[in-house]
Amino acid sequence: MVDLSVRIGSLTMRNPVTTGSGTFGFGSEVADLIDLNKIGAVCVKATTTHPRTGNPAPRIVETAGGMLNAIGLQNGGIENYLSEKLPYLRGFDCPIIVNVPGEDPEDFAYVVERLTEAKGADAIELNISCPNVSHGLDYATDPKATAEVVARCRRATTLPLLAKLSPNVTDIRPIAQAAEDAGADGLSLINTVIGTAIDARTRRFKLANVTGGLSGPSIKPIALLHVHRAASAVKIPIIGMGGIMSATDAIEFLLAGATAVAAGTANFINPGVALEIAAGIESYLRANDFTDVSQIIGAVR
Amino acid sequence: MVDLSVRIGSLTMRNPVTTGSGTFGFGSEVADLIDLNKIGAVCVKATTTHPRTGNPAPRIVETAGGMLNAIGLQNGGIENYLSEKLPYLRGFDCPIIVNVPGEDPEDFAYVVERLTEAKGADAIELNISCPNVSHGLDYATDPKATAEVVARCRRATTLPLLAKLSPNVTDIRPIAQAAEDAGADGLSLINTVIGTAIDARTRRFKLANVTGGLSGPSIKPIALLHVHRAASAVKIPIIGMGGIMSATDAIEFLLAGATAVAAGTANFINPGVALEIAAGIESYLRANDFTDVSQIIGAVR
Amino acid sequence: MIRRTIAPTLSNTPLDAPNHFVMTFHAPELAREALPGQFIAVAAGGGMQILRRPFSVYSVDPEAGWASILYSVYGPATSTMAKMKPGDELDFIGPLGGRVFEADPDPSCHHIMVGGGYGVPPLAFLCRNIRAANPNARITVISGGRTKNLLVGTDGLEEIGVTLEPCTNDGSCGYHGLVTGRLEEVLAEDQTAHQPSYVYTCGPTPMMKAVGDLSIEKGVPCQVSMEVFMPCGVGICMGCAVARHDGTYARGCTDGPVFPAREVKW
Amino acid sequence: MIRRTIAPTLSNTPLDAPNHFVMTFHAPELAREALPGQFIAVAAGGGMQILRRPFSVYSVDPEAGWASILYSVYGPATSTMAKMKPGDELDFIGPLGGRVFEADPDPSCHHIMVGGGYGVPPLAFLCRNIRAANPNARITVISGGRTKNLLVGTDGLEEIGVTLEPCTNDGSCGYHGLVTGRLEEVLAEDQTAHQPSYVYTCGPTPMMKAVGDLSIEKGVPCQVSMEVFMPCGVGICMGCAVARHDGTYARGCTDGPVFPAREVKW
Ligand SMILES: Cc1cc2nc3c(=O)[nH]c(=O)nc-3n(C[C@H](O)[C@H](O)[C@H](O)COP(=O)(O)OP(=O)(O)OC[C@H]3O[C@@H](n4cnc5c(N)ncnc54)[C@H](O)[C@@H]3O)c2cc1C
Ligand SMILES: Cc1cc2nc3c(=O)[nH]c(=O)nc-3n(C[C@H](O)[C@H](O)[C@H](O)COP(=O)(O)OP(=O)(O)OC[C@H]3O[C@@H](n4cnc5c(N)ncnc54)[C@H](O)[C@@H]3O)c2cc1C
Ligand SMILES: Cc1cc2nc3c(=O)[nH]c(=O)nc-3n(C[C@H](O)[C@H](O)[C@H](O)COP(=O)(O)O)c2cc1C
Ligand SMILES: Cc1cc2nc3c(=O)[nH]c(=O)nc-3n(C[C@H](O)[C@H](O)[C@H](O)COP(=O)(O)O)c2cc1C
Ligand code: FES
Ligand code: FES
Repeated sequence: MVDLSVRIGSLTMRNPVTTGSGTFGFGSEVADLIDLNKIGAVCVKATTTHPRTGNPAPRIVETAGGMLNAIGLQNGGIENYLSEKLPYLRGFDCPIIVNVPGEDPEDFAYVVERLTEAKGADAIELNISCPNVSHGLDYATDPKATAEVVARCRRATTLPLLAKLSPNVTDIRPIAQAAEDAGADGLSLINTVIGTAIDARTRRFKLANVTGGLSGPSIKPIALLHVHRAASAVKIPIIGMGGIMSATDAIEFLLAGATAVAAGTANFINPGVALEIAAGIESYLRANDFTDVSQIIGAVR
Repeated sequence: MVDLSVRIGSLTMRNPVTTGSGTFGFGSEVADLIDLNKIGAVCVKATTTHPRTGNPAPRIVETAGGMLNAIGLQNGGIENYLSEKLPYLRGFDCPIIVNVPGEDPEDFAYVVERLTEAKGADAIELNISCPNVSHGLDYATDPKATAEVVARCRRATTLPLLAKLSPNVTDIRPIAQAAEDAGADGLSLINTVIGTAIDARTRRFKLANVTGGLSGPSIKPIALLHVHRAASAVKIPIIGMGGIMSATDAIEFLLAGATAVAAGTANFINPGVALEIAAGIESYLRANDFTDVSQIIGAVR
Repeated sequence: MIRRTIAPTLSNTPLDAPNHFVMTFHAPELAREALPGQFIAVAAGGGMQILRRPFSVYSVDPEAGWASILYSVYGPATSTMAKMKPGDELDFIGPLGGRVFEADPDPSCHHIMVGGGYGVPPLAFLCRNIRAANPNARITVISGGRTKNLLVGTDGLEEIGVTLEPCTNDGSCGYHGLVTGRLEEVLAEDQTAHQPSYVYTCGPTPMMKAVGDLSIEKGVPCQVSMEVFMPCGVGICMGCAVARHDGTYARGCTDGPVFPAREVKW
Repeated sequence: MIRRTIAPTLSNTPLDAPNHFVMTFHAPELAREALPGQFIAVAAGGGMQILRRPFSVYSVDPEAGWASILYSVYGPATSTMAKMKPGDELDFIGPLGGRVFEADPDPSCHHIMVGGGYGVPPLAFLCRNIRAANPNARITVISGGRTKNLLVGTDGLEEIGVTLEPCTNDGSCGYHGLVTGRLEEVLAEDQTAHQPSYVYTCGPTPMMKAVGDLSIEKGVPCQVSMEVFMPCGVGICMGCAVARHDGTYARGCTDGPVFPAREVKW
């Protein structure tokens, strides 16, 4: 028997695989294609105080081994989430992580409080690193601002609190530490890498928003290093993500120091990928005579 | 007739295509495969005060749509360059850009002075952004340190001076401005993106150096944005690079605001690529009724 | 139900139109469940491209258990598909699409399909369904192309009593001009004859906009099948934004791909 | 002269050894200029892999203008190559390699080749060159594999008077054991007979290290063809570092691939 379960604060996941926020909708969309009762956790699309329309189209372009997105946090808002999305998801035996962006610490805290009182989440991921809305990035590029948001939300909830960090920084370690010191129970990283694409034929930017966030296999080397560095700087667990397409990729993140992993862009190609990854991790552990996934976490030499 | 020539300070290039330092050796290695008399400029491998042995192997791994390298500036030193490499290259009608890393401003300045007095370069690129040697990155992650190195080297030479910047920063603009203010005639960007790779089977890092620099098509969206941002922040010309494999890629960099471009990793696949890119830019200009490459520089909307 | 299927292909036949193919594959569930306007998301790899690509369901045979798509070769995915041989596996997710072509239930309605290029296949599927439901329904397909041999997707429709109205830019076949030119005439005839009409369109975006605008102008209801880049096809990426007049964005994949023309802000 | 060539392939023949192929292609300059130990860098794409892959020149026919490589299928490049049909184009750069196998000029020398797997082809090339230069040269090929049908690359050598000494881990053919076991015996025989010997080796790195160490121990000169990852093959990337005892790194591609065993710090 192999023990695949991991803990992020007081959240227990039956296996270390969750989904990247914004890449799995609210689960309902893909319930035909994956058994939500078996997934480690579902991390849902960013949910804000008020509904947001998102950015104009085109919002996504494909790049070599990846894609750029500039969705702009389109979502129905917290009340819509609680009334329309949550009841369906609660029909499944899977923990729910809700991704929460915000305009300022109070805005973050408002959604965190609503989620807490409405029992709308089993863990909350503070999205302080979205590159696609103005000021979205500011928090996770500055240790002080990161600490401010995390500390404010820490006062607003007893739910496990994750800070989602940005790779678009000179050094992720001080930011990871600031989040830990301010009371985060874990970190999620990486969010997308900021980039752009230009159409030589039309001489225009390919995204209406000009810039977007790069995700997919092309960013895996960047993500692995950020995870490894953050893991060396903090004691709290990390959900690693960035280009994970297969169990082998996921194992690399666990070895780098992540306690759990998220499949993001991979869901677009294969919405069942989270369970395939979990099964692949299990086979790997078995084949290498490990009994507990914790034995490979941070085990790279 | 289409005018392909561009200027970087007092350096005139017959076409806007050069090579990424460290990806074209000293030209001699590939002279069978490309006519060095036709290239915009040859940018040679990093050259240091003393010979350097470089990092242990493995130094390179392939990644999705790119590669990580941790060469560690292996080179024979400035005197070896001047006596062994320069005479051969001077046999061709092509400007030479020499890439100069350094341990501290005096170390940079020493090589810059030697190059100047020995007429060993037509332009100098200060490599303040190599991710593969200790402290290599520090300069280009800090505007003050960048300014210090550039200012010191400015006093050491009248040759066109380029500062090669790092993408591993929160915001490239203040660093670009610091280089400009300190007297740089141009900027080269981007150097490689820092990352790592792990072998799930052996549970070891794939590079002996643990971290390496990511290059190739996978980083093009990141590079394009840095070039665009830097171009918006400074008036000096930029040599754009990062994932350029084709003329179309190169045109995207010109549109983003680069005055010239460099092919890096692409040389490993096709050492003749610089001339193919130059020819492709010419066809593009012709097909779109432009008469001068300057008409498309920064022309993206 | 949406399924991921690895389907053996049965045939992959080049059409007279250069670089156009019809691929049939064994997919009994899809053949049973797919509706006109629905599509499948195909993983056909090719270089450094990672995302699936949407293709409309062209025809189905629920009894024999096969379905088909008609595609034209542009980039990596369709180039890979063009090389596939019978027996090779097609990896697809489907049927996809939350809102499909809905035939006007009025038995006296004149169903007018306006299609261009690879937009014709889902309309052909719709024609066959309308005919199956109503042997007397009046159906016209106005299909456009630059020249005669670029008209695709209408095979077998005449045989089931569909009126074909080809339009070519160069006059090499049928009406000489754009589909909207011929559509305007047909709508005028219907109006004169007090014949209720309904327009369904799928094709290049500028064509659909023109068809939608014309229909709105003439007061004829119109459904358009939006062609936007669809990174996931299943509603989870929000990348397929279709702008609505109320300032919000719909998902092209699950809120569409078919929209009332009035709803779309082009 | 190094050239980039788009060569039409002439044949791509599977060997008895599973997943091993010999590919011949039309390349008159390569056939004329290539030396044993030299290689070509092949661009065979496949997924998200961008770099070329090195393959040793196996045999050449300067008159007929063709050359060949022998390869085993592991990853994307070799998988793509395995699918190629005669007439398909092979994109390669070559001939590459700055230091090649140099046959000991002593006519009385016993040339001992020690190879494993796809390391045998360049040694076979060397055998043929030595024989062409000296009809009386004594040549032995000790080649290893796990089992009989994994021994590749020695076709036609017996016919030109090369002594073949196959070694298998399972004893299914020839010597039962590792190549070094048999090499030790052969070197001992030569020593007893006062016969000068020279070892040339190419194969898996642990094998080459063992062969190199044994040769050094026995005082027999040995050339090893290093297998390191070669991102460019032409000397411009410094990625193919081979550690030397003096603490410096040589380039595997242009300072090698063949090195005196004494020079290499394994
Ligand atoms: C709902 C839906 C249904 C679709 N159904 C079909 C279908 O049934 N059959 C079909 O063939 N396609 C269909 N498409 C279009 C198809 O999905 C795309 O063309 C797809 O991108 C092709 O993938 P590729 O990798 O071959 O080309 P890509 O690399 O994706 O290149 C396609 C590119 O070509 C551009 N392009 C489009 N038309 C032309 C043109 N005429 N000439 C040059 N470039 C062009 C596109 O903007 C796109 O950027 C459908 C699209 C949608 C959204
Ligand atoms: C100078 C030189 C000459 C060479 N000549 C030849 C030749 O003549 N014929 C030939 O077949 N190859 C040869 N090689 C090796 C060949 O270049 C590599 O195996 C190449 O990487 C294959 O490319 P790929 O994309 O198919 O596999 P890749 O994706 O590159 O995968 C190859 C991987 O498999 C690993 N590997 C190596 N051996 C095994 C094994 N037995 N089982 C599983 N994995 C393994 C390698 O470490 C490498 O990481 C040569 C290498 C060098 C340096
Ligand atoms: C289309 C898209 C939408 C995303 N939306 C969000 C979001 O709403 N909140 C968030 O924190 N991250 C969002 N992300 C980032 C992912 O959760 C993940 O951090 C990133 O994509 C890297 O993982 P990947 O390479 O596996 O996709 C989004 C990513 C994509 C591709
Ligand atoms: C193997 C290798 C060695 C490099 N060596 C240097 C170097 O010595 N000095 C330097 O400034 N940049 C060096 N670079 C960075 C390139 O010049 C270039 O900035 C980078 O690779 C991005 O361009 P590309 O994606 O086209 O390769 C090196 C890159 C590679 C891949
Ligand atoms: S294509 Fe992803 S939501 Fe529509
Ligand atoms: S392979 Fe690039 S220098 Fe040897």
